[in-house]
Amino acid sequence: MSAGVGSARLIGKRLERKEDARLLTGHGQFTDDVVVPGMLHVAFARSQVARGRIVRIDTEAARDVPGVYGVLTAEELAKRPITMMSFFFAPTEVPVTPLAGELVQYVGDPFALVIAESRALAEDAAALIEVEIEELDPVVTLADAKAMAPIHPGTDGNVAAEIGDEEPEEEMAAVLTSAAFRIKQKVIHQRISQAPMENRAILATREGPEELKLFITCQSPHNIARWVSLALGLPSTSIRVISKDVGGSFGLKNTPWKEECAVICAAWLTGRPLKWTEDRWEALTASCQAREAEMTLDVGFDEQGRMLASHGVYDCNNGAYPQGADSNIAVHMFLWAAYKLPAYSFLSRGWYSNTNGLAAYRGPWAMESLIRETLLDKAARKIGIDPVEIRRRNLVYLKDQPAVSSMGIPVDDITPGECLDKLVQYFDVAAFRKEQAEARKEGRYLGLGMAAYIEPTGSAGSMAPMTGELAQVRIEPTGKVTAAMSTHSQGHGTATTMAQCIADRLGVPYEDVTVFEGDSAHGGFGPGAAGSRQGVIGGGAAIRAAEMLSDKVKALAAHLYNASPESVTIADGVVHVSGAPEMSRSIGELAAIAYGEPDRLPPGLETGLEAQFRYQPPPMTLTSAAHACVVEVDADTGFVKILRWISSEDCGTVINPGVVEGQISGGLAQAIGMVLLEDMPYDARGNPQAATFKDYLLPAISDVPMIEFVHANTPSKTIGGMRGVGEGGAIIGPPTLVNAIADALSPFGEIEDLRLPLTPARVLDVIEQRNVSGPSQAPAGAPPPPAAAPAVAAAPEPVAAPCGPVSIDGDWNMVLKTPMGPQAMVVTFRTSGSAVEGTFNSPEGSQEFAGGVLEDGRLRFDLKVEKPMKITLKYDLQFDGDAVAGKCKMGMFGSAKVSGTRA
Amino acid sequence: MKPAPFDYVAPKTVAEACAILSEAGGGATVIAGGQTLMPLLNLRMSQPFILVDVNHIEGFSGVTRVAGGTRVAPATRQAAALNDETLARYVPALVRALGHVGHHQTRNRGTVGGSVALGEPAAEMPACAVALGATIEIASVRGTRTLAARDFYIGPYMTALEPDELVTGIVYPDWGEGHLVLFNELAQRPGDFALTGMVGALALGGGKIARAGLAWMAMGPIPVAMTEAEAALVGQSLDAIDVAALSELALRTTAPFDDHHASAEYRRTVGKRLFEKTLRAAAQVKEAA
Amino acid sequence: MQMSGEQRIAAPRDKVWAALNDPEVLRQAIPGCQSLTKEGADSFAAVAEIKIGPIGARFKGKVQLSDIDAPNGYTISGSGNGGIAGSAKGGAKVRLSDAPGGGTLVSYDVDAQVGGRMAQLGGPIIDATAKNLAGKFFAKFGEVVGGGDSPVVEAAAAAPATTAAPVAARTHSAAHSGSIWGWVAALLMAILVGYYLGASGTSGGMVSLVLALLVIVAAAAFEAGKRGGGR
Amino acid sequence: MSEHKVEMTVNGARLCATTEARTSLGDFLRSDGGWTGVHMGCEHGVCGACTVIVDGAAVRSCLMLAVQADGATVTTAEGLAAPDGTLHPVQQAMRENHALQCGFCTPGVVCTFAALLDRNEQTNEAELVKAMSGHICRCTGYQGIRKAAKALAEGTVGQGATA
Repeated sequence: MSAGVGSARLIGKRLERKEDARLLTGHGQFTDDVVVPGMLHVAFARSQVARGRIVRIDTEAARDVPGVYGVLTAEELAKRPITMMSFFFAPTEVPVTPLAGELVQYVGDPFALVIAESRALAEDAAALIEVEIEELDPVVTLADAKAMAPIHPGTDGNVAAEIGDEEPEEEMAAVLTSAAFRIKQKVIHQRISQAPMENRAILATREGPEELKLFITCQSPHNIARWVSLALGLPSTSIRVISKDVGGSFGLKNTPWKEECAVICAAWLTGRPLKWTEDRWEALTASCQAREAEMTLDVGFDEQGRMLASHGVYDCNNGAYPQGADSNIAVHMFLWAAYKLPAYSFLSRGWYSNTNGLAAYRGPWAMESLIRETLLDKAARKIGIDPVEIRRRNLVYLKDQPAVSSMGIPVDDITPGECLDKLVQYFDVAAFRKEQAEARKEGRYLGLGMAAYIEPTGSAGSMAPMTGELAQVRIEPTGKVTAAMSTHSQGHGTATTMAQCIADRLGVPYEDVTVFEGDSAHGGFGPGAAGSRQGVIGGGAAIRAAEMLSDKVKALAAHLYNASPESVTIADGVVHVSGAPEMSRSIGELAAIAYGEPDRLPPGLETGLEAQFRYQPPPMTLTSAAHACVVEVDADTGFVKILRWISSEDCGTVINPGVVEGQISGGLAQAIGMVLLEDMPYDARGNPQAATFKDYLLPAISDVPMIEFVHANTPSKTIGGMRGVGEGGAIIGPPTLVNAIADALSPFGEIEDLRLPLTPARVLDVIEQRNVSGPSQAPAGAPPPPAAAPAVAAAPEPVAAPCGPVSIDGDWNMVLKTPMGPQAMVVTFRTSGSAVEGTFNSPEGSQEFAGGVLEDGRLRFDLKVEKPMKITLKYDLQFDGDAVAGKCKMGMFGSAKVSGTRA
Repeated sequence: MKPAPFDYVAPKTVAEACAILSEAGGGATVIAGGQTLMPLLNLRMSQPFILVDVNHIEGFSGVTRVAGGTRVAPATRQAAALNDETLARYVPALVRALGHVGHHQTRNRGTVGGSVALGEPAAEMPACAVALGATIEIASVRGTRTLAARDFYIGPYMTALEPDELVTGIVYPDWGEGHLVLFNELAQRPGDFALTGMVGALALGGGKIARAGLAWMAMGPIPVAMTEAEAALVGQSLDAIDVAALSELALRTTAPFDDHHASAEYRRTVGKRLFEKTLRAAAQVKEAA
Repeated sequence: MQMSGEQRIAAPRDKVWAALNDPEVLRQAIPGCQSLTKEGADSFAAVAEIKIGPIGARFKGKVQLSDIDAPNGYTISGSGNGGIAGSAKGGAKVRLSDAPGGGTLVSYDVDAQVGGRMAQLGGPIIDATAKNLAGKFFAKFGEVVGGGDSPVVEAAAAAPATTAAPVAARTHSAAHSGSIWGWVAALLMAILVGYYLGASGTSGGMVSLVLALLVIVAAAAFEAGKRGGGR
Repeated sequence: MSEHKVEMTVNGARLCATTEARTSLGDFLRSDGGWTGVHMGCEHGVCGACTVIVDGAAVRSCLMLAVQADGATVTTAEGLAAPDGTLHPVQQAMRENHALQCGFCTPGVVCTFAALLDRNEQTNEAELVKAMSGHICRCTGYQGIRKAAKALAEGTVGQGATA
């Protein structure tokens, strides 16, 4: 396996994890384990209806319970205002308040908070709160959202975010219709609960008027500190966030949401330390959830099975209060990035509904791999070529690079084809086909599934929270090495991998390195685990900082022993001067000098032995992989047994194989759950139907086979050469498994529409070619009435100019509905005649434009944007008095709606 | 997820326990293993005023031989029953089923009597009691009575047990040396409740089936006895039975539910196959012997 | 859930009518009733303790009546609130008529919804259990009103196969189980009794609404046991 | 609501406190005993994170009342390692094989394995894996746990990681 850069001694070793001695002996520190003097406990009163208007809340009985300290409703909590924001620190389009005031928008929506001496007492009191709610018809499914009136007052529809164009443009439509083969795939993806084993938890303590300390289970204490500081508008208040051990997150704990914010505000108002630990019923009822989406993909192939063009339509259920309104543009960005496809167009929309808000889940854009790779297998069967061959003909191999994807993504340094080739070298497909044929004679149905993909990892610099990572490394006077990292582990083992990088580069024993993280008071800002980034960026930072520190040690040693720095080496914590073994000194001895005897230091060398480096990596580093799995389907019961699973991945330099394989395997287990077991259905009234782990089925040990690994690693272009592996398993796993099941079922028929999970009953639907699975609980795809689809179509036709000349000079408050939710900006127009120039001001900064043309109140101009990527935005606006509306054509992203009023 | 407040008592005798249940007038709930009750308490779906712990009642644990059968005391741990030699010899079907009850950790605490008394229609213990024709011993301040398991179950979690009554034992009748055990269960994960399943016993005499006891799991609001199939089996010789016809009879008494794990149609379709597969296997076992 | 069906009560219509209009009869017949309070001219509240196996909750109930066409029928709507356990609300169209060959025919169309934990933990078992309990209720009701003559319920109309043999088959023996009647009656009390004290000119059919509500509540709660998790 | 004086031996130490009848053993161990290695993951008996050893048997501490454990001997993950810090073979096997990531389900897993092995050293791999079906791990895909079970059954603990 590739150890990557240099003569690695520790990078690449399967070392035991630093965290494990603590965790195995029950000495981890999870948020609920923390107790502070005077601490009180919180429980919430929650809505039992999915949508309704609160008429009356009676908290008197609850307040009278002995041991109850107080009961807060939205009105009382509002005395400590908080502005809840998306993961991108952008204000939410729909205001989100910690407690429901006027409207409840989902089952479990908290409307009151009880503070008591124990959790049990708080629950006793919460049960006594009487609420009268005028129930309204809930919007539950995507079909409901398209057909029904907006759930949020003041919005013009249930569209939370949208991008793209309804219909493929003419030339593309022509290509699709004239293609030799036209294959369509539809995926209906169920709703998933991230279900970390540790539920959400927070302990908020206000320490005097100027200090706020939070113990919270999260993905980055630095990110939480930043988010809370902005949300509370308390730059002058010292906010410290501590999160030592976290029991998994998988995207759920990116930002504090309603309950956490309620506890923070309540702690601020009462001045008492407040703890809330979410129980599993709350977690499965009222935590944010993920994935629920529908996508159709349409691809035209030529006679040889080469792709000509494609159009995709994606809709996802954002729920009522998503952690960022999302139409999931990434699905389309990466759908074909690894494939040679001349042209792709799409429509992508996120919809509001009276269900739990959408949050991230391991590989949030994973739909792209699922629908693409299952469609390719379907195509292979229809066209009559081998599934491996159809990929070989369309994948972008190293020899084809650098290339630019049909979505304008620079494609370089990816190896999905090479991974696939290594995979089929390892797995004898021909032999399997023989075995499969034999088995079918005995009525045993084996299936082989393969899939290939690439994944953007280690992303930094394109979005506000996505920064580089900081490593601060020091050799203590004792000679031990400590590092403060901006990374954070929810099980990732960063304290282990970062220590390996540092020890490797510094030349000290792994045992001598301690990494501190999980406290916003240590290290610098980092967004933590989000987008398979810490190994790549944190690892690079740790390596470079260690190298800088190593140079400092060498400079000191060279000075002390009148040697040249080049002649100094460090190994196992001992500094050697070549050719002078008698001069070898422990690194500790040098440290003592560096800290305590300034006179002996060379001129210009600062005392102490410390170094820090913030690594700003390339905007993204791509990881590639190809997986295969073998299943047996029981034709009598529809049960699926996974017999083998092989991962052939290129994750660059492997810091610790145990950690890397652990990340991939964990993602694959979640993939198996998504395909076979996990489901969070809602009934027609919007009640989540899997409120316990008896109904929400997580994969057990019997569901996951031993994974075989074929490491096909090539170092990336980052410091250290790592590539991210955090999410990959959950992205490539589902299509791999679905393809294997579809292959096993091929004697019976196709899985026409792929509805997840593939329960035994749904598998029997295919085997018996009849409806065994019964009435589907999923959305009945009712076509939305035109009025309810205020999509791109809503862009204004040029209308007759209002009477008199239009003056648009001055400031306008405008909102652009981008794929990442609405972006607010202030635009200043300056006209001279019909020529218009102006300035855009947004939180991201300011930008000038010129060359605009104003005719009859219709303004058209181009805005050239550099970040997150080079793109020209073509604005087409119609002014009407003090109002403006129109659209912005965003290159290959299609059009987005713009609206605004005079400031 | 903390229980509502309740009082706790741990009587040492049946009389003591019955007196408490009687005084409580329906406000008491009995806890034995608690492996189903505790989740209900934590979820506040069960809110008794008094919890009566029967684990300390004299003679409430253990397996004994009685006239014509084997008696299991109600608070006998499932783990203990699973490894009990008397049960292995006289009630092998129960032991087969016990291996599928929950998990190692819950069997260490869960009891046979608790599961029988609760009447979960998808669980193994109630189905065994119905299939094997067990008798349930019941006590209250009004005296004692026995009830056939087949008259005990009324609906999901609904039994003929009065609020003041206590299950004091379950007697499984002998099925005779060399009787055949039928057990098959389909669950998505080990320890999950069955999507469908069956348990039963066939007593043989003179090469013919002398007695048949069969019941379904998860095929109706109660553990459903396959009365028609049982009747049809008696008097037949194993190698001559028409398995397909029997499975039709076996399905007649079922009324499975739709839920998001499996449809009623799935339960019927696969239950039928499970039944046929199990019976064919049993027949072959006999032929081989 | 939706449930419709009809039931012959082995008693003349006036007797059924009278029995169902005699709060005293109901008060005696219904265990578990904890309180009855008049909240307004035609609005009453009742509290009852519902318990089935280990599962139970304290329910508060209310009812309103509309489209009264005494003694032929009416529409009734009501709700029962079991606090943290959840709530049930719904309505029923009810008709009374003389049954051919004697007795009274009570026909009902129920449409009710359940909310809260019961709705989450209850699952689709609710419908089947509702019909199951409907049979049990009418068996017992017939026994009380008809003086021991205990008719077997006819399977509810337009019902899925879930009302097949064992359900109906068990109805009769169920009738002899005091506890079942007790719990059925308890929510009957919870939601219904208040009404009797205030309204005039009513009929027996409303029982089926209340029944339906209880049924939902109870059924969901049953299933909660299954869904609760442990074994 | 009744309160009860409960006394038990936890990890060799006496734990005596008065608690409400409704307090689960798990909550009691955490709040009254300070044994926070007991993790409450679902409180309805499915996830297995709260598993502890009561009188030699692995049980769910969320499905047992503290008052029911009066007089019992309880061992949690904190009580398995030797006083000098030497890991219990189960802990060592899991460490060598990366059998954990976030570590939340881990104390329960450790208790189940330890209870089985301490009762019968001959416990085989299949039995350990079967018992593991009573635990949910959301992180690892159970790879390291399977390897640890194998190492424990084959007595190869201490010989380093299985690749």
